[in-house]
Amino acid sequence: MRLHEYQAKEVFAEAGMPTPESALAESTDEVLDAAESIGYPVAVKAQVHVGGRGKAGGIELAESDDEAREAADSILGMDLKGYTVERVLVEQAVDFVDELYVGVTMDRGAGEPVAMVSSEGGVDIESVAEESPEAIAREHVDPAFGMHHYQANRAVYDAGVDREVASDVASVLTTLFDLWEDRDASEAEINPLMITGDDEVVAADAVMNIDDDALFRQPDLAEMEEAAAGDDLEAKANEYGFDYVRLDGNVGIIGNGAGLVMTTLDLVDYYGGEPANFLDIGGGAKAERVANALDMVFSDDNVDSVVFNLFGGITRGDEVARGINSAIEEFDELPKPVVVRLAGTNAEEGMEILNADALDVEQTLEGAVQRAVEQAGGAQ
Amino acid sequence: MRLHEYQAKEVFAEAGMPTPESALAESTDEVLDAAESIGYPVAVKAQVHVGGRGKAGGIELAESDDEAREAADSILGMDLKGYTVERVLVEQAVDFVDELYVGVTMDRGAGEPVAMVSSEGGVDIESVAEESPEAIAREHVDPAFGMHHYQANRAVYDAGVDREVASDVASVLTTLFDLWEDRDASEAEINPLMITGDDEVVAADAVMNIDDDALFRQPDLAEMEEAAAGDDLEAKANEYGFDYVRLDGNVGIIGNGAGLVMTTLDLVDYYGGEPANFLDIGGGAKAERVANALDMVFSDDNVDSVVFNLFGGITRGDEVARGINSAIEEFDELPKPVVVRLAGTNAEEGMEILNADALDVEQTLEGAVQRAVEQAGGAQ
Amino acid sequence: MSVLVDEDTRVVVQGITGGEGEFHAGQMMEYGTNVVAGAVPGRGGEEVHGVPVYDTVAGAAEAENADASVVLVPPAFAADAIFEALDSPVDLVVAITEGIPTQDMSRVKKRLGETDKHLVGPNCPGVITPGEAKLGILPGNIFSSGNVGLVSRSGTLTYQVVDNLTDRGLGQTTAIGIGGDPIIGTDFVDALSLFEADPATEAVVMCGEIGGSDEEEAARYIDENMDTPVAGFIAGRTAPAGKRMGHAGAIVSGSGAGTAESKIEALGDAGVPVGDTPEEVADNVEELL
Amino acid sequence: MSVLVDEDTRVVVQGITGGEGEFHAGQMMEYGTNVVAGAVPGRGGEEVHGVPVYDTVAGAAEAENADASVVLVPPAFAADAIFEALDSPVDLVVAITEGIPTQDMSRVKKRLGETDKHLVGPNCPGVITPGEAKLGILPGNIFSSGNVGLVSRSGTLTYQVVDNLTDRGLGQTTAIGIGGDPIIGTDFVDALSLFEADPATEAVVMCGEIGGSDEEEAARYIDENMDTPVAGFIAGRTAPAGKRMGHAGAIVSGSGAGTAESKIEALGDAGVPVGDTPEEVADNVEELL
Repeated sequence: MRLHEYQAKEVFAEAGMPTPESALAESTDEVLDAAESIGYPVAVKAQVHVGGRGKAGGIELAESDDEAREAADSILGMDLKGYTVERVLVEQAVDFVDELYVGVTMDRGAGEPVAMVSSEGGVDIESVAEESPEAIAREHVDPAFGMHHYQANRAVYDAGVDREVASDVASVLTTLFDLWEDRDASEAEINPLMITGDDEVVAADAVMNIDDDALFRQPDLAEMEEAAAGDDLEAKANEYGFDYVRLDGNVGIIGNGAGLVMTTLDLVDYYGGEPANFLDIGGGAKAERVANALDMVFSDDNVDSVVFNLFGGITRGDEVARGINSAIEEFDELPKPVVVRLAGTNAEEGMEILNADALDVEQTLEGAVQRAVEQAGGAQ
Repeated sequence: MRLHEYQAKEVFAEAGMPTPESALAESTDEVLDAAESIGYPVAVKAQVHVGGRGKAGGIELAESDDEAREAADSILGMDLKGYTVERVLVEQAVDFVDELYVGVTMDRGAGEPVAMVSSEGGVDIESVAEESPEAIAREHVDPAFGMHHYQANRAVYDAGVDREVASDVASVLTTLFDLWEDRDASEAEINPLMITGDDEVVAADAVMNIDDDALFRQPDLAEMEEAAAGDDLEAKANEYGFDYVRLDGNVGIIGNGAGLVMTTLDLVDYYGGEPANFLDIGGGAKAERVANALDMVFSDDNVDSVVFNLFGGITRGDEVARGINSAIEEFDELPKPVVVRLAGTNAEEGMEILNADALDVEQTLEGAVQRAVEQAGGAQ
Repeated sequence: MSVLVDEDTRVVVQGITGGEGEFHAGQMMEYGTNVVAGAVPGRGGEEVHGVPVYDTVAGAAEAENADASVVLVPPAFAADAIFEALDSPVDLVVAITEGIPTQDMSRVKKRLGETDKHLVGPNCPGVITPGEAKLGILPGNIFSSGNVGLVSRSGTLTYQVVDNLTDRGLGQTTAIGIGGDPIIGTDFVDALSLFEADPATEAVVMCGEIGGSDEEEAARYIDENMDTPVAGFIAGRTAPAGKRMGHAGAIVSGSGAGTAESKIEALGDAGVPVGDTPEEVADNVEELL
Repeated sequence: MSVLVDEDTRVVVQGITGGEGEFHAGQMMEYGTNVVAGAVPGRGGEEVHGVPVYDTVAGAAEAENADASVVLVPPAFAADAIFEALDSPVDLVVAITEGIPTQDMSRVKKRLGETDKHLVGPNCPGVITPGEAKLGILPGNIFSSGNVGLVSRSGTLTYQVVDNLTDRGLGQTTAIGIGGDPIIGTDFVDALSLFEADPATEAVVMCGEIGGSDEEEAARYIDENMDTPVAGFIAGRTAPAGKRMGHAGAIVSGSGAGTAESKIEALGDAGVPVGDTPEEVADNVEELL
């Protein structure tokens, strides 16, 4: 779960991180009020989960009421890479002389967190990592000990941060690491961390991604997610408890188990079709879950056909088949053609009892995918 | 630094540990007020750093105003193993069906903390440890990870704690460990942890010893120490910054370095004398520190002679001698005979310039100790 | 022959009194697995499916001489359960639980490195040696005994591939589901080295997926250290960057690390044929044998 | 020959810009120690006594090819400084600082166990190989080169015993002050095993004191593993229970553990003569040689 900038900054500020004065606004009037109370110049920043907001016109600087009104009018309601901007953060504009990058993430390969500092802040850190990896100082952190103070210092000195602000930047990194750990983040970063003319250090942006699996112990952050629900279909998937990812194609895909669903997507592509989504309904195959999954995929206007690929493991194939039959009974008529393939335990028994009037039943995974691609208009 | 029971219970209660309702009282009236507000029966408990308070008459149960007055009158002002009782804790008397022991301490040998639970609470745990060590369940804790939840559970089940209260006792142990860690304790224990008839768990006593070397980061606990300053001479040593321990003998001992001072004590004993104290003045030998040390030892009425044993290391012996000379100039006449022996760097030069009119100067450690024992009245 | 588990493995089921725990303990026993005890704090002294429950894993393992545990406890308590198992006499811990916070697993991984034990999972279907024992939730009936080792990050994909193998009479020595999380105990290299050392395993199927660089490291390991031939499969060729595909670990990073292409190429370079479909994987195994 | 340090040891002084650090760095250099750098965060680029200061220990050790560090920083920062040294190329860390919180040292000890490095101290005078190098605050002039190894928990008591030895012409291979804290890096057994392996050390003096059970373990080690003869001394025979005698570690517990009697008896049983006075220790060494 990714926090919005304004949410991450709230979390940062609570932890004592130096952040610019700011206020959230949902209308032009609110923007003007906020700007007045903060004092010009201010930055007006779109709060949407989109990278490169600045380049896309989602961030504007305002030095007066007129400019603030103009910025508010242009940003609020704008479409930013498919997301409608409903809120902006109005923030004190920081007068900086230098921009740094500080971040903490989980290094999967090492199985432990890594804290990073770079004196090349304010630009895309992934390009820096590719083009001049030596410009990023890294400290791997032992997860049992947490980050030692010397590690924060060492990262800062190794990154060549100016001596005058080194100790403040080390403090920021320590606070960021502690936040990362306390808040179960998968990623936390400040880019840029601005250095002002009088050697103040200010977190001008704030990124925090929270481990979804840890939200149960971060109730206040979990609440932020509800407040920020995005796409309709994704919200629905969340409600149903499905792992769901929307894609651009027209073959809807339902299956059980992440690897098998991914494989089904890959096969749709392999046979010339275009997958419309990833939808994992998980274990078992209760009629209600099957119906919910069908409902989701049918709600996607792009979908022209559906392939339903289930591997019965502990659950027997005949039980799965009965679940599917009773789920499709809830529809008078299926709005889109559905191809079903059952495998695993008692798969043959299951396929025999499937409601072949309402469904296309196929014997093999490859056959089912090919049939669904055909139903969706054939290979592209 | 050892906290008083009432102080430890404050710290416990802040951490959410179940403690009985209680109030501190310094007079009989305060005891009666406290008892009334808590409700009878109450326990009236002397707040002094003495083991076995109960047996020595420092704890009494009161079921009425009369009994409370009687308890207050007998305990307040009493002498408990050399300490005058100035405060009592008036505490709700807990009606218990079982008494457990829980504790956390540092296992020096292992270099890591150990958490302990025993179903044999309410008695001297060190006798339990000697007589039936298997009655104490121990969990060594990795200091990098802290105590895992399973360890608290395992200790509780291994100790044979009743199933009904096991999970609450595990919580108490977890809280105690966290306190031990957060508060830089060297030792934290609850003995007894009382189990009431309706399976409530209550910390009826509370022991916390804080690592003196960590008091700098426990400012609130450090303040408690000042409030509870004990013996006059020990308070003075604290003020002067000396490591000082008062003993029963009549040969005062001043030296530099713990091992060498201990050895001087041992030699006093070896040559038939009785050491009056341990006093380590630490590194260097500035005149002021020497004068303070002499002042301390002279203030002890038991002292009949003093041996001053200094090993000049980096500091040269002649400098040390000058420090001693200028310190004794502050006294018109030394109130008790002082034997000095200097060793180490430039020791001979130093001994030559020592003020031999005011002091006994000896060439060897053994000689100096023997002379001081003689001055104090000879071997006993 | 087999790796990790066989008919002599003595198993403690952690969480045996829970719904999942009880059901799968029964399934394991039905398959012939030597389940000797359960471990659930506060439930010591009870019995489930006729085996005794203990309050602690150490207590269970000591009393019943167990050497493996299966973790079937909810995600909030699962890391602690793994720590407990690692601090008991068992040598193998199979963690089935899905949804353990990644930071918890980071700490578990550190502790694991301080021991000589094996952890399989979490978020995995378990380990099975067909005809001897299964530790986990795999459907035993689709497996058959033979000379192919299998290691996979995914559950149902494993079943699919096994189904294809079994259809052609290609039985398995042992199948290891290593799990779909970003931080896991046994990784591909660990599992491959076990198969390489097992004389009964004459070919290995390795099913990877997008995310991380375990497959790339496996490719290097295969190239440098393995004589046993390996057939590969990689799921997630069509996954967009930045989206988690069901498994917490199945994600191509925003910067493009962890793609299927990279893994397929690395395996190809190591001489591992990578099938485009599960059928093709079975074809490749037939050729390698 | 010697143990731990010699004329080739290349030393970083942590805290070299502080009062103590600067003074003792100078003293070490005057003694002939090869001090090659200092390390103080924020002071990189400066010079002290003509050697360069770096911001980090790793930076100093890499640039100057150092293999040892001496920690002379205040107690609140000392554990972190030791962690830093253990995470740098140096192999030996000598921590002089007194007053490090015990819980900090517990964590340091855990980390130390994860490395192959030596930590001497904290709360110790350091290590000296007479005529070659001293790492710490020992007064170099009282030592003399010879064939007696010395290991001690106490500073000035060490000097006293060395004085007695040197007086009789009994020089030292290396003297190690292991420190008076409850949790230390190198303990008696570690130091004794170094001396046992050193062909130049023909006898060892071991000065223990009350508190803990290190001396008892050393006695067991001597009995079972040492050919080199050992002479002992134990300070604190007259210390009352429950009182800390200067050193944080010098305390007989309320229950009577850690007494001088117990240690003297254990050493005696291991064939180690324990002197009643420092003079007697020197007598015993003369006899053992």
